[in-house]
Amino acid sequence: MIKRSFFGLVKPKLQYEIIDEAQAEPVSIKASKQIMLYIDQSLENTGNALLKTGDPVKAGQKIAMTDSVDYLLSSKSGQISKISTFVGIMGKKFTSVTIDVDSESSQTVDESFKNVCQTPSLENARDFLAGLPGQPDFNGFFDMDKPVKAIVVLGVDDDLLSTTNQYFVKNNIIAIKTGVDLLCKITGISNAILIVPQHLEQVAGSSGAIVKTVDSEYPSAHPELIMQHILASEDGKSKSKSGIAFFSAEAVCAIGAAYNTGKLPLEKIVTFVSKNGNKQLVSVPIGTPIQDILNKFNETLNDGDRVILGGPMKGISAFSAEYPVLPDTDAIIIQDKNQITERSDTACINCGECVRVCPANIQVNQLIRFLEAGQYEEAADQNDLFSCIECGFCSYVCESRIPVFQHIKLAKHTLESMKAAEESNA
Amino acid sequence: MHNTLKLTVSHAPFWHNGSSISSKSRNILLASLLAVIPGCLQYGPAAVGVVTLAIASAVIWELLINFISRRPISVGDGNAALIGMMFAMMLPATTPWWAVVTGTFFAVVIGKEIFGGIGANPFNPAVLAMTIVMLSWGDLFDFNAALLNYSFDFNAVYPLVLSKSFGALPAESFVLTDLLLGKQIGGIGATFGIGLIAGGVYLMLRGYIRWEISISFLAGIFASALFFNILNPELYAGPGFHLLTGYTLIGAFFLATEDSSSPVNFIPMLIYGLLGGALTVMIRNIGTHIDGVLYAILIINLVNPIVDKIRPKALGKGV
Amino acid sequence: MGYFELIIACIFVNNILLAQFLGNCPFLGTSKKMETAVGMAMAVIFVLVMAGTITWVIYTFVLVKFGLVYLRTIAFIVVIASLVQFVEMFLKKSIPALYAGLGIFLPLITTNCAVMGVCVLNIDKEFTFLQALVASFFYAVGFGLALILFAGLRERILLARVPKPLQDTSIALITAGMISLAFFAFQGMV
Amino acid sequence: MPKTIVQEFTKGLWEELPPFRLVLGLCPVLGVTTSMENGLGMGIATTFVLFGSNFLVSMLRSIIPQKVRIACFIIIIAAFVTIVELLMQAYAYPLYLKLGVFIPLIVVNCIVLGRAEAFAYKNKVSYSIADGLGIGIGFTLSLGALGAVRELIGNGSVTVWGDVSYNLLTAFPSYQPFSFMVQAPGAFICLGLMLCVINAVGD
Amino acid sequence: MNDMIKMVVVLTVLSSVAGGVLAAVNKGTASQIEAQQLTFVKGPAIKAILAGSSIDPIVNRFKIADGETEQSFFVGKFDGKANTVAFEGFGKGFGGDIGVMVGVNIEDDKLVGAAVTVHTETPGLGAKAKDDPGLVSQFKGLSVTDPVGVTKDGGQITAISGATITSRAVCDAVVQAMNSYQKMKPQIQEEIQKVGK
Ligand SMILES: Cc1cc2nc3c(=O)[nH]c(=O)nc-3n(C[C@H](O)[C@H](O)[C@H](O)COP(=O)(O)O)c2cc1C
Ligand SMILES: Cc1cc2nc3c(=O)[nH]c(=O)nc-3n(C[C@H](O)[C@H](O)[C@H](O)COP(=O)(O)O)c2cc1C
Ligand SMILES: Cc1cc2nc3c(=O)[nH]c(=O)nc-3n(C[C@H](O)[C@H](O)[C@H](O)COP(=O)(O)O)c2cc1C
Ligand SMILES: Cc1cc2nc3c(=O)[nH]c(=O)nc-3n(C[C@H](O)[C@H](O)[C@H](O)CO)c2cc1C
Ligand code: SF4
Ligand code: SF4
Ligand code: SF4
Ligand code: SF4
Ligand code: FES
Repeated sequence: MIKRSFFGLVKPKLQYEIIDEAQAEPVSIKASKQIMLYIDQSLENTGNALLKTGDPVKAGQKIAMTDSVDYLLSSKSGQISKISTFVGIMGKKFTSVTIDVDSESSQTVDESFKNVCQTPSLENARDFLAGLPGQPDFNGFFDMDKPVKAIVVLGVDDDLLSTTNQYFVKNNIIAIKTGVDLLCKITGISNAILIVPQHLEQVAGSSGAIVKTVDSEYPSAHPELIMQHILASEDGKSKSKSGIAFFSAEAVCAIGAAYNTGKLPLEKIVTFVSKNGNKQLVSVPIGTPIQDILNKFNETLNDGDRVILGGPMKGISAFSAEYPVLPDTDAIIIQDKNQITERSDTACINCGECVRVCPANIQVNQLIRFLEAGQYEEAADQNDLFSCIECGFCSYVCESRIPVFQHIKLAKHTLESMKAAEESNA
Repeated sequence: MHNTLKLTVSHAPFWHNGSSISSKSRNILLASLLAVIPGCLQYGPAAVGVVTLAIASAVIWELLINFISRRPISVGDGNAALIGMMFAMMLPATTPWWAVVTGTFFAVVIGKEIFGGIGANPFNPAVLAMTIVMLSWGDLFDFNAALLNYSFDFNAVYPLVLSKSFGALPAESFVLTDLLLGKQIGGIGATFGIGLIAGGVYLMLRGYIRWEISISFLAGIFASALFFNILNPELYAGPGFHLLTGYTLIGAFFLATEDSSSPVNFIPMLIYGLLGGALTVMIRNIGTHIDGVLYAILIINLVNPIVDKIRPKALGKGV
Repeated sequence: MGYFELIIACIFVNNILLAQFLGNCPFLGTSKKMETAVGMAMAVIFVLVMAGTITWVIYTFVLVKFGLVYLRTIAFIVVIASLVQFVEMFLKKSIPALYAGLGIFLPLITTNCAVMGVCVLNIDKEFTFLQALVASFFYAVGFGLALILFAGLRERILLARVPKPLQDTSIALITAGMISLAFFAFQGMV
Repeated sequence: MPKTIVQEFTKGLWEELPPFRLVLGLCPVLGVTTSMENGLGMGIATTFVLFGSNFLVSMLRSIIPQKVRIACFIIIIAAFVTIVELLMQAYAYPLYLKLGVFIPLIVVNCIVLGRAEAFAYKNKVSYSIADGLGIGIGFTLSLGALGAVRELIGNGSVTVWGDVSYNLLTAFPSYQPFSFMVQAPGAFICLGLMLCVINAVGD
Repeated sequence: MNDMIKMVVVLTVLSSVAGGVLAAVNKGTASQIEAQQLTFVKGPAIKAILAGSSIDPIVNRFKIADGETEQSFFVGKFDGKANTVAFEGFGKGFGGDIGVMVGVNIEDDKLVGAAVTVHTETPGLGAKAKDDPGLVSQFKGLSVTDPVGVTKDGGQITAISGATITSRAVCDAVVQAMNSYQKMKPQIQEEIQKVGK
């Protein structure tokens, strides 16, 4: 954990992790006995669920509970042993699907993608590739109101400690090139931009895309800021999110590989950070429980420890070590109980630290007063709630240790669901 | 998911820079010692008594209020102790116990707790309490009379009284280096200039106070004192005198910078400080009060919510 | 007293609200939100300038002349009340935009001690017509300034964790007291 | 539920006790309560006006046209205020000097006009008198209490009326009055704290 | 139309009745009010200064015109002689004008006493000038030609602590009174003879 520097006069600087020359190759972790997939869909009525306990699944098969466009891909073949629903962050409902994995020798592979991979298109990308590592999102291309004008490939990690995407730029630039070319082909967009940290600018040159660099201080690799600072200078007015499709470097590699080989790559590269701060890249099948990774590194968990999926600033914490690696899990961080700073419910003391660090120029000190009082609409009208890019910096520096970021997310979520409710009533 | 391991589940971010209210209070208390210890050496055990009583009574008032309002005990954050210390720094060493206790009551209870505790006070609690006790028991805080029984190796007249009554000439009898070294009478923690400056610089460098406020406050004093001095050099003392006498330094580094009652944006901080400095000199030169710092700080606290509305455009809200 | 001193005295030193205690009901009633505070401030400036001068004229040229000084109170309140009515009707018809802004505050002004108080003070202090005009305007400005500064603080206090029995009027009064204390800063400046 | 005359009277002493429950008429409350005597005097003057205007407004309520009712109330109130002003000058001159501008200001006191409009114009004479007296006496007691507290702490004495007074300094000679209480800011803060106590008790 | 007429009639009748009643009350109280003003504003001060007079100074008063204004003088009789007058001077204090009643023995032109009549000073500070004899007692025995001032300004009067401004104003008031006394002495002597008889 990075502490306040002795001289607090200057803004705190949080540096992104830099993948170094001597970085070890990812440690490969074999599929364990079970994998688990968390699907962002709830099963209201088990009767018409697409899958049932006991169903066999093949590696690469689409796993979804309903007919909506969202799905995951099973990384292994096996048999569904359990389906359950649970409530996650902000009251969202999830379904977890547990699959008992077949032995290595008896793996079977779903062939439906192989049949379409000869004719790459946006439609079959959306139908088969959204569950790839890096979770590529193709839905934006189908929104006719906001035509996509540029593809941006993030060869940077947008949270601290993770080196996952940099790994692909550094070691797999050819795969990125393949992926970018394919994406350009199926979308008909010629404008592809690759964002990389400064130290990888050289390497990135051979990708064929336009290369842009971001500096090494958090949160400059945040997509919103990339849009503001790097892309806006390109094209003056386009400050809104519309018109740009973001893909992670890992996703681009996976897309390229999928079309080239007809096989869906379902191994996720994850930056694993142990309690004592050691970092190691691992390659695991999507759905592997975190416990398997812990076992590999002989890491033991005790009561009160914290398991974080994603980076230290924006990740989520898991309630159990059985939590699986998901397509967008770039990092897994284990914190010992005594590394955790307790949050408090002290009021804001107006120290102003949050205002100084906020990359979106939000008056967080005022905002938090409205949020704590539950006045979300006023917070949005008068204090720019929706300008927040969710970097978490304000909570990181808060002297009162207020969970500012959590309040912000809760407020945004509440307002958005109120708006959605209104619209569906209208 | 059926194991019994209880992991900590919480919200992002999972890192924190380690800052806390109590470490801030601790550091400010430390920095204030640089001025308070020399003050205690100068005024002897009575000063130590006033300081300890002020801190202790401030903490006890806060505890009492915590109990009465059935809220969590908040003395641990050190803010009550800090308020007590700030209040004591302004007092003469001869202040009777009941005036100290009444003062800390107004600071902690009326100044802060009834607004909802830390961070909610619209005015600096210590300054508020000081003006209230000064209004009520003026003669206790008339430094000339209060410190009559001490004998010093320097001119034991409160410098601001001289300049108020007799203009700039007697003010010139004070050598600036003497003033810096605390060779003047005044509040326990308000006279040792070097200590206050060192403490202030320490706090600015460590980021515990917003340097913009302190620096612009001093700049405001300097500029307006110079203006008056040029206008009428016989009547109005120069900037050096105003910078090093009365509550100027404690005001600039320890009082005006109180978090809750001061702005956080850059331009507002400058306006806030400059206005405070200018008002201080105006009150000293043409108002009734002997020292202007306290009232100037109350006025800038008052305009703080309005000036702090000057702020940069949020992301995506610009033109 | 020169006009500059008069102005400073009216706005700061003898602030009608904080030093003379006049106009407290609208002060507490319209300071919860900045918008209403600004509206009330404008309305008071508008009415007070008219009321201050008209009552001065009536006092000097009617009441004094005919020995009816004892009718001062009744004459002044009638003038103020009808003035407010008249202004309201006039604005409604002629300047609807301004009426929309000030309209709801106008009836409150009839029972605003500050307005009546300034009219009486103008007479008690034996001001000339011009002094009465200047004083009325700047007393009103002082009222508006205090009101707006108060609204700034109150907007923040409304969001703070004020203990239950102190909420609203109680804490507002205490804050007003602190503002009045802060205004002691200007004492003796004129 | 219709109230009895007694209830109309007693409501002014607690349920609608001004200025604590009905937060109106604050200017005299803050301005004159530097002593108990001033507070009581102001309260009695206001009670007289309240009584008179409630009585007359209620009596004339069938004659007073709806449209010009406010003008009529104001004339009635102003007449009573002037009478009080003149009577005080004639028979209680020292008090008149202390209350100063606040006596003519009874005419704009929100309580008086408020009672005329909200109560007397709609109710029988007997009820209106009970209402006026109740509110007036409640107001007097509040002002007296506030005056007593401020005077005791801020001046070390309490003057009930004329020479009837209590001097704290005889019992505690070393007490130095906390004169903040009798100054302007002390008025607001003292009233605010009393309101807090009343709220806390009321709950 | 009926409404309109009713409105006008009611308002007119109400106003006239109110006016009439007030005129009556005003008339009935006028003399009492004047007496009260003298008794309570000036009375205590006069009584304090001219304590022991064998005649009532408030009854035995006369007025002398000074330019546009008139100044009242109150006469005290001691040892059978009407030899002392009390009259008022004004100075500008912290909160406004301060009136000071000054008593002068016309035989030796010395001050027999002074007392504050009206002021708007702060309770506990400037208001002490009236309540506390410490300040005004210092004037007793001064000659009308003596310069008067607070010690801070080089004079002989010790100011009330914390209220120099008030003290200065009281001195100014005394000086003003002494000046007008010197100016009007001939008329005063003339008028006082009448009272003496
Ligand atoms: C004037 C002054 C200078 C100080 N300088 C240092 C310093 O240079 N380095 C240091 O570690 N502590 C220094 N300290 C002590 C710190 O204030 C404090 O004890 C230490 O930083 C622990 O505080 P923390 O928990 O907030 O980091 C200094 C204290 C004072 C009063
Ligand atoms: C909270 C509190 C407030 C007090 N306020 C005063 C005061 O305002 N003035 C005063 O003279 N004594 C005040 N006292 C005085 C003491 O009760 C006691 O009378 C005084 O200290 C006697 O000291 P002395 O006679 O040695 O000066 C206060 C006591 C307490 C507990
Ligand atoms: C609230 C307040 C009320 C004051 N009232 C008076 C007053 O009534 N008379 C006065 O001379 N000075 C008054 N002053 C002015 C100060 O006490 C001023 O410092 C004093 O007059 C300067 O003289 P000193 O040298 O006697 O202290 C008041 C000041 C304040 C803050
Ligand atoms: C230089 C400085 C002076 C401060 N003075 C005060 C003060 O007088 N009263 C107070 O309540 N807090 C004061 N604070 C505390 C601060 O604003 C904040 O509330 C604390 O950091 C919380 O302990 C001060 C802080 C700083 C940096
Ligand atoms: S982290 Fe806590 S608050 Fe958030 S969803 Fe999970 S249980 Fe609820
Ligand atoms: S999370 Fe906090 S610091 Fe980051 S943009 Fe939002 S408000 Fe600003
Ligand atoms: S960092 Fe926390 S305590 Fe400081 S101003 Fe921001 S929200 Fe308030
Ligand atoms: S973020 Fe704050 S308000 Fe929200 S659940 Fe946590 S403690 Fe409660
Ligand atoms: S009593 Fe209501 S404004 Fe003064």
